[in-house]
Amino acid sequence: MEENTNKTVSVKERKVKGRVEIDIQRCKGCELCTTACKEHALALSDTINIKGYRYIIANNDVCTGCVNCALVCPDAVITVYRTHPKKKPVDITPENIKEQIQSMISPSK
Amino acid sequence: MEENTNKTVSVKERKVKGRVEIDIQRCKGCELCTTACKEHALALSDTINIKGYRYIIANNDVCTGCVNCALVCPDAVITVYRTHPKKKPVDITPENIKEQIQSMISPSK
Amino acid sequence: MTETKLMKGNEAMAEAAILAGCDAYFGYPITPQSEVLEYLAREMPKHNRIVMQAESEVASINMVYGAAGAGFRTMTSSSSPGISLMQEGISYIAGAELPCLIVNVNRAGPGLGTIQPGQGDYFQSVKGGGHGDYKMIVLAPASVQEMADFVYLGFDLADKYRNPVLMLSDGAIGQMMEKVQFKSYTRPAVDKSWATTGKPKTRNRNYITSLFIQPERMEQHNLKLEEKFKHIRENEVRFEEINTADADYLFVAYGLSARICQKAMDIARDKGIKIGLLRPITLYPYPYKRLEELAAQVKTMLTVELNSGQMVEDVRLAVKGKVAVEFYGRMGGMMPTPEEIVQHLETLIQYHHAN
Amino acid sequence: MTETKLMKGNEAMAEAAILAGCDAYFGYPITPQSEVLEYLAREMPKHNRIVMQAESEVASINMVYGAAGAGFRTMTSSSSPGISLMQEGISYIAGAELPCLIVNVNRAGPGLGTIQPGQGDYFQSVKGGGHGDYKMIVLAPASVQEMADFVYLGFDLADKYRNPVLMLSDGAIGQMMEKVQFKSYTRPAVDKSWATTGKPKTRNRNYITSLFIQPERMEQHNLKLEEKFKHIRENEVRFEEINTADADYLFVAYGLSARICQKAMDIARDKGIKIGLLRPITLYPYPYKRLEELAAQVKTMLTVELNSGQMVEDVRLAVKGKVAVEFYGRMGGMMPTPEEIVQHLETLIQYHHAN
Amino acid sequence: MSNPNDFKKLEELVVAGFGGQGVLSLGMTLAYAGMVEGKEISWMPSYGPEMRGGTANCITIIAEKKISSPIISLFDTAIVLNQPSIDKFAARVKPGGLLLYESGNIFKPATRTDIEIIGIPATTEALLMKNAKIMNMIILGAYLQLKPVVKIESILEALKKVLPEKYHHLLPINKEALEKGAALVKAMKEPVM
Amino acid sequence: MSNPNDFKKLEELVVAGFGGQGVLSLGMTLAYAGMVEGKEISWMPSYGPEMRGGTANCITIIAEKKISSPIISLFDTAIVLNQPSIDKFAARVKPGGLLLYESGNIFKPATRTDIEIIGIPATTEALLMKNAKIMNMIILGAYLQLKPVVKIESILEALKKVLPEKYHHLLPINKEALEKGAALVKAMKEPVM
Amino acid sequence: MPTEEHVLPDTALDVVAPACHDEDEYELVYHKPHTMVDVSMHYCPGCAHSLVHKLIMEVVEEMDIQEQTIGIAPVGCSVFAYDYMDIDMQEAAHGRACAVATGIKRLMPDKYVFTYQGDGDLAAIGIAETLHAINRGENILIVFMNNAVYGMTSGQMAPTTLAGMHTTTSPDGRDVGYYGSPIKISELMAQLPGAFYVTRQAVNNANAVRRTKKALQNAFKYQQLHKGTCLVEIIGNCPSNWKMTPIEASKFIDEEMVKTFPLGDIKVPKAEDIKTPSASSG
Amino acid sequence: MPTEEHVLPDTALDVVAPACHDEDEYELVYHKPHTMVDVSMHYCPGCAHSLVHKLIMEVVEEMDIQEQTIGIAPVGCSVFAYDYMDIDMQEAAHGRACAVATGIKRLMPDKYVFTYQGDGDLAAIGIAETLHAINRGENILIVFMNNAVYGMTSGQMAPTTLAGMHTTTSPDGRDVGYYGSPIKISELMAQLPGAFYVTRQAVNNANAVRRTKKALQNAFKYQQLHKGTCLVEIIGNCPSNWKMTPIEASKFIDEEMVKTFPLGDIKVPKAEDIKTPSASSG
Ligand SMILES: Cc1ncc(C[n+]2csc(CCOP(=O)(O)OP(=O)(O)O)c2C)c(N)n1
Ligand SMILES: Cc1ncc(C[n+]2csc(CCOP(=O)(O)OP(=O)(O)O)c2C)c(N)n1
Ligand code: SF4
Ligand code: SF4
Ligand code: SF4
Ligand code: SF4
Ligand code: SF4
Ligand code: SF4
Ligand SMILES: [Mg+2]
Ligand SMILES: [Mg+2]
Repeated sequence: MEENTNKTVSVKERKVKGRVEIDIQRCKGCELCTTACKEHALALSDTINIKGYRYIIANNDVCTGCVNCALVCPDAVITVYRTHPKKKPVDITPENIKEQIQSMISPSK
Repeated sequence: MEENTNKTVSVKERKVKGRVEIDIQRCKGCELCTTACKEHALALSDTINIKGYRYIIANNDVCTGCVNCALVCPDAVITVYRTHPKKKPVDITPENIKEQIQSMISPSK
Repeated sequence: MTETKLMKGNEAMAEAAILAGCDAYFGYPITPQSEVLEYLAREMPKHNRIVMQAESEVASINMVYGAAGAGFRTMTSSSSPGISLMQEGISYIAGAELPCLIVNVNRAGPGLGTIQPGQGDYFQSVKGGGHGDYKMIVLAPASVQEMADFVYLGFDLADKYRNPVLMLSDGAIGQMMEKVQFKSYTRPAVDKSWATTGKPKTRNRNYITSLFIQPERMEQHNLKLEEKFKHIRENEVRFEEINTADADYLFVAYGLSARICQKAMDIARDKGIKIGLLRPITLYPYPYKRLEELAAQVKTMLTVELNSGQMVEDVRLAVKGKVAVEFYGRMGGMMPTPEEIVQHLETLIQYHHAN
Repeated sequence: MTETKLMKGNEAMAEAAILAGCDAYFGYPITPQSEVLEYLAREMPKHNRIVMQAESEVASINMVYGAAGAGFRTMTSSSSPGISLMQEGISYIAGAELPCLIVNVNRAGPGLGTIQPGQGDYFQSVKGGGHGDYKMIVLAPASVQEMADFVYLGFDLADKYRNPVLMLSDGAIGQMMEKVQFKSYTRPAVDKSWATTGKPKTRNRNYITSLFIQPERMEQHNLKLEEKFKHIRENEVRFEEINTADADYLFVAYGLSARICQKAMDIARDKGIKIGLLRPITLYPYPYKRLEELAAQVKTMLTVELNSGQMVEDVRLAVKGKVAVEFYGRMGGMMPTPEEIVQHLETLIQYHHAN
Repeated sequence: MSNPNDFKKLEELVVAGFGGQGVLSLGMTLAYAGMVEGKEISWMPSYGPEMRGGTANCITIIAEKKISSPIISLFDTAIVLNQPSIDKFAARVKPGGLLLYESGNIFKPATRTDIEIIGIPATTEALLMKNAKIMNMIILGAYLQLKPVVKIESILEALKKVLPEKYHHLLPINKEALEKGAALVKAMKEPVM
Repeated sequence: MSNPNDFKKLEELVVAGFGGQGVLSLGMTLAYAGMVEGKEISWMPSYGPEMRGGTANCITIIAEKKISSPIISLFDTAIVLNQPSIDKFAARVKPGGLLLYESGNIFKPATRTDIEIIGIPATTEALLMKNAKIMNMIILGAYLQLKPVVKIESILEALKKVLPEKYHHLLPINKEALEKGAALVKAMKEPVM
Repeated sequence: MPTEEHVLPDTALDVVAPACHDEDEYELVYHKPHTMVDVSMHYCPGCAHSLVHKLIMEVVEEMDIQEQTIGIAPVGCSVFAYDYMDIDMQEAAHGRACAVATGIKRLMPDKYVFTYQGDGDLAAIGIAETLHAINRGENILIVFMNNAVYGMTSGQMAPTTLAGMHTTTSPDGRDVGYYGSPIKISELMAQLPGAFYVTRQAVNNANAVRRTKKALQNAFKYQQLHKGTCLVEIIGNCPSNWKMTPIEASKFIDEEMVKTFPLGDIKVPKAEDIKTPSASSG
Repeated sequence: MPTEEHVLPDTALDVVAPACHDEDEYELVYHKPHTMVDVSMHYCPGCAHSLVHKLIMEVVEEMDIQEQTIGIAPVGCSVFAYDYMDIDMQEAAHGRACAVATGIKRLMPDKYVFTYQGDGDLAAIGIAETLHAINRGENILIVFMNNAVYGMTSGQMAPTTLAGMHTTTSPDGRDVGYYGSPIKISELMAQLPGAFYVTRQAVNNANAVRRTKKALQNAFKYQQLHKGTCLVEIIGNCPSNWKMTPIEASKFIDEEMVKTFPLGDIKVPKAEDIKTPSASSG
């Protein structure tokens, strides 16, 4: 087995804040993200979306932007933002960024 | 690899004589038997059989009845006899034996 | 009286297989007939019969070959792409004269197509999808009851002629529920002394093969098969006629499309159009003779199929130009409605009148 | 002038494939056409083309699918049992509209049969051995020269219609040697922008599929295919006529049996019987129209095939009962001699006179 | 259009909704009940690539005479449990026919005036009865109140067949649901047939 | 029977014997020679399950006109190199035709009187020339002496094509063999055609 | 099995994350890859297929090889993969994806070719094409989604169904005496010299997802170097046919599936093997 | 490799040897088994097929199971096996012998069922049926004649053709970069739990013949005990397609073939495994 080489950073040390956006019409309510979120930032709604699924709503106040939820979301409906990124973006011009991000932002908002 | 458990008996100790019969019309002259015979009892004929193959002739004077030739003969055309067999036949009635042997003896003789 | 049950066509077929004494079923899942394997996986072990999910349809049909060659009542079922994979095996089975029952729950093709019902495998079934000269007896059920009944019939015909029998159904008949009764059935005694069950001293060895390397012997074998097929053509033609006695027009349709035509016929007759229906039950052998007779009586024949026009060729072969043979079909899993068939019929009548 | 060579039919076909710019050949050995793979295994690498011995015919045809789907000129060849194994793949290729050339060097069946020549795969080739509604263009060479020529033609037609083309030859034409010339050939430009070569930013993704899960879309796809087949029927019928101008009788035969009939025709004409020969070159599309015309002229048609009577159904469909269509065939790798055909013809003439 | 002679003796019904709403079992229960009464029946599900969401429907025909086509395009009754289905089937109800829908799931009911259109809040009622699964039985009860094509007793008999033994303890709540459906309709109007 | 007009211009020949006796290459050499002379040709081998012993044969046709059937049942000439083949083909020589056989391998030649029957001890001669493989070329030489359907030069030209470069040093012995065959016949009689 | 931990994403995930210019202090750190088509997928809630589609497309995006990549969809629930992956794709007949891939790759040796196959597709009907492609060392990636059932046809037994596991065709649980043991495809295929890299992963928690992505990255990289066949087996759930919630299914993988199918690398190249590209024929 | 030695036959060979009554002092010690049909075989001189046919039939004769044994012939040079073995047989489609055997054995679990297959048949077109039959642990014997070529179709490359070996379809020698390495069927199949006994033998000298016979005896015995699949691979020559004399071919096996295909047992049961019969379902 390959060893997990990710460095673990405890919540206390962390100075970053996170924010997630859910494309609620495409969420299927599988709840895999809720299990993945150690901050308990995610929960199922009481109402259903157009496909008849209860969808996920986020409490962004506690979100650390760890992306675990997004990683495990099968339907790729979670977009994650974070303050103080570890890395600066490279090779991307200010012009094309706009569109790219636009297209990333879910149509629901 | 499985070990070969056959006991090797040297020619000197042996007090047995052998005799082989070749079904010459079915011999294909592949010569595998000649290589197998350590007594050089077998050789290819100069003439061909009905199928156009040179066939094997045996010098039974030197044959020990070791059956090696018969074992390697692909076409099962060699029958081997030997004096002082190691084992007595069992479970075979004198009545049926006759036919069986008849059928074994090659039609060529 | 036997109990009446409400069952899916596929389940009725599976249950009938058990009652018909099917010794072994080999199959591979495929929509819309996976219920057969599932049903038998539950039920066959209770009867100490063999049910085996094979690794593929190629394996299934060759397992059938083995078990049928050993003298057992053997069956497989699949749907279109899976049946295509069996073509080599079917040709071998026919060549080696092994009795068995093969069921095709036809879906729409070509290729992966879709899983909705279709009748696009008619040619494959009756003309020979595999190589060489051979024929299967092809039974086309049009109801859940027939899905059951034709299992008995299929096995019996297979045994009688030492020939594979194909039941050509479709996704709708396989999936729909109707009432069904399972008749009491006694398996006819058949001689299977040719089977490879182990050679006792009292007989020569049996072998199952379709190989005859010398052309002279191969031709003898071919002629023997043709003799058998001729016998089948003379004795096993089956069809149903409805309202043909006074018919001016004739629907020719089998399976699901025959059911739809029946409804279309009711509607048309209400409108005063004297139309009848001939439903071939055996697609091979085909009711050529009866259709030729009817050609003398009716003005137009309309063949309705869930394909681009396949059986219509057999209808045309039957009538030899004596009467117009028209075709109406839908494809891709789409169903013609009785109303649209009637409309097409009315247009045709007008057209043929105008001429 | 191009050099004349003496070659086996199978080798001429392989050489023509190279000259026709065949990018890839995938195949599995089988008698009587293993020479194709062997020839190409020697020659293709010299031209930096791909030749690949697959693990089976099932793999071959699906490798063809992949390469053809990527836009390459792709080919496979086999003989009867191997072609049966390809039926699912062929149906997929037709469904996904991929151009490719498939060669069947027909041997006698059914089953393992024998390796001698036969024409028992006619139905499989023209009616559809695979499932669903599809058609291949089927070319039937009758000489070594045509074994070569039809490779170019086959590839071109495949590209033109985005459809598989089958060349239906037989063991005799594949194994015999005749003179052959390889014409100079320029590959027509064809649009293959649909191929999966990697999606540049400038276009939408391409995908190759035969799956249309919604019946509505599947039916649209079926109708599109039917439109294409109609176009093919209208434009690609090919046949050869010999001595039909004054004919009272007509042989209908293709491939090897047409060659034998040609000799029989010479003999019969020497005896004063005015007989002609119609040799279908495309078995699909079939020369129905021309045969229907000839039905008005001749007294009897005699179809000669190396099977139990397959193409004869198409002849009957063509003439619609206007003239008697008789059949003479041999099977199992046996060949009718010209003399026995003439004798059969004379009997028929007598019989039809008597009536 | 079907033979007018059979009209009284023939009910051609479609049930449509999301997979999981009990669409198929509603039709099947009705079919079983028809069988219990010795009628002719045919039940034809639509089936898609398995295990996917999306809509499901089944055509159920109950008749006195042998049924010809199990596939039909016009219906005496359409029971629809979601919006996509009402969009699809409202137009295919025969003039004078019945469109029965689950009003909790459907926001835009049909606008035809030549058919009877009735909405039942079955989902809400089912939740009130603390069993979301019996929504379909409430609808069935309502339907039978509107068109008594089979007797309620036959439905109960049918349920015994449809439900595996181990679920027979659920029979009473199913009965209740059927009655609830009937009551809801009665509160609205008298049956049409 | 073939068209009498073509008779002089058409030679229909079968060569038959054990696999390994050079049956196919005899016919093929002749076919190549025909091509060298611009004639029409067809060469059709019989083929069996590969790699087995048993008999082989090929039908070779050389003609001025396009050849119709490559498969024929009656022959102008049959060249037979073993007993099973003479049994099979003797009856299929056209009246007036030629049956040429290798006399070392055949004990019971045919008894027909309406054809020319000639035996050549080609095997023995080949052994005398110390190359058993050229037996077939001796036969070919004899045949061409009897029926000069192609010129010896064409055969030599053909051999250059049939034999791979690396065997071209064998051309002289092949030529010798052809001449030996011709000489054997000449010693017996004059050519028939 | 390491369980899910609270970790920062590893750098691999950051490559495509640009600064978020309309929200001053936040930056985009995770989004659906642009190499996916902007539609909702048909898979059941929580199905592993969708997740793995996403991972493959992330790698394709990050390696910037969208223009050079050709995928092959199987027959199985992922038959519609080409509706979601925004690359050129072919839909292969059931089980034949590796033969189709061979046809493509041999003619375009410098393109990236991968098959995506289920366990019925790859291990039952398609085992011959799979085994022979690997034995030839076809320079392709085989993504093997092992969910231990036939998903699409509604839950029949697969060659990888666990001993005793209930399916519609093994109603009393898979009887290994009758049907044999589940086939360990990765271990078996790793025996073949043509297999260059073989690993078994899962996607039932965030770290498993990270490792699977890494495996896919490796595989694409090795393909670039013309190294032979890479086989990435992924133990994925099929909640619908396992008759579990997605969360239960994730647990089932950790508790049951891994006993038969232990996760981890099965065949890894030596360091010197991945330094230089191989000839492109292999 | 032990070479051929001058040894007396082992007792196994004596079981059917009756006294020779018409020659007083001589006794019959070796003869063609009576379970073979009294005809000449079509095989080329020195072909290994004929020899292995003989060995199988010797075992059948000695175990006195002629009445209970059903053989399956493949498509390949041994397609005519049923012309020579005097038992009930079926001729299977190319590659499908193991599926056919499954059909027979499942219905007659107490009969002895064996397939006889060449390397093209078993390892190329039939690998799926072979692998799955073994994985199911079908209680059959698979006799696998590996002669490294397609004999019947005249010498094309097989999956087992040695690296660099010339065949009609690998005219410059098998290029492992293009076609992969020869598949070691026995080693591969031995991985499957369903394989009970797997051994690779040869028949190119008398002792090798003795060992092969022993292996076949073992396999039939295990089948009697319902133990699962036995696979006996035999490296056999094909002098015709190897373009060698039979004697050269025998040498080629010792000198070349065994490098790729080492002889010996690959999977042997433990002593306790063969004491009691297993349930007949497996
Ligand atoms: C030749 C053929 N046989 C059978 C089928 C039916 N079929 C479709 S998908 C499938 C199996 C799917 O299982 P798997 O490969 O494990 O994929 P999953 O759906 O589990 O992802 C089968 C048997 C088919 N389409 N074609
Ligand atoms: C479906 C099919 N494909 C191909 C063939 C042709 N064929 C006959 S035998 C054979 C291979 C024989 O090789 P092998 O199995 O190694 O047996 P051997 O002759 O070497 O003993 C092939 C390809 C066939 N009969 N059927
Ligand atoms: S994992 Fe994705 S689809 Fe599932 S509940 Fe969370 S956001 Fe919705
Ligand atoms: S990014 Fe991390 S903390 Fe934020 S919602 Fe997702 S899992 Fe929870
Ligand atoms: S039995 Fe032994 S000694 Fe006698 S001929 Fe045979 S090999 Fe030689
Ligand atoms: S081994 Fe047998 S066939 Fe070969 S030469 Fe000796 S006796 Fe003849
Ligand atoms: S059936 Fe299983 S594999 Fe298929 S989409 Fe649903 S969860 Fe996924
Ligand atoms: S070709 Fe090879 S395998 Fe076949 S019979 Fe001859 S030597 Fe044996
Ligand atoms: Mg699966
Ligand atoms: Mg071999």
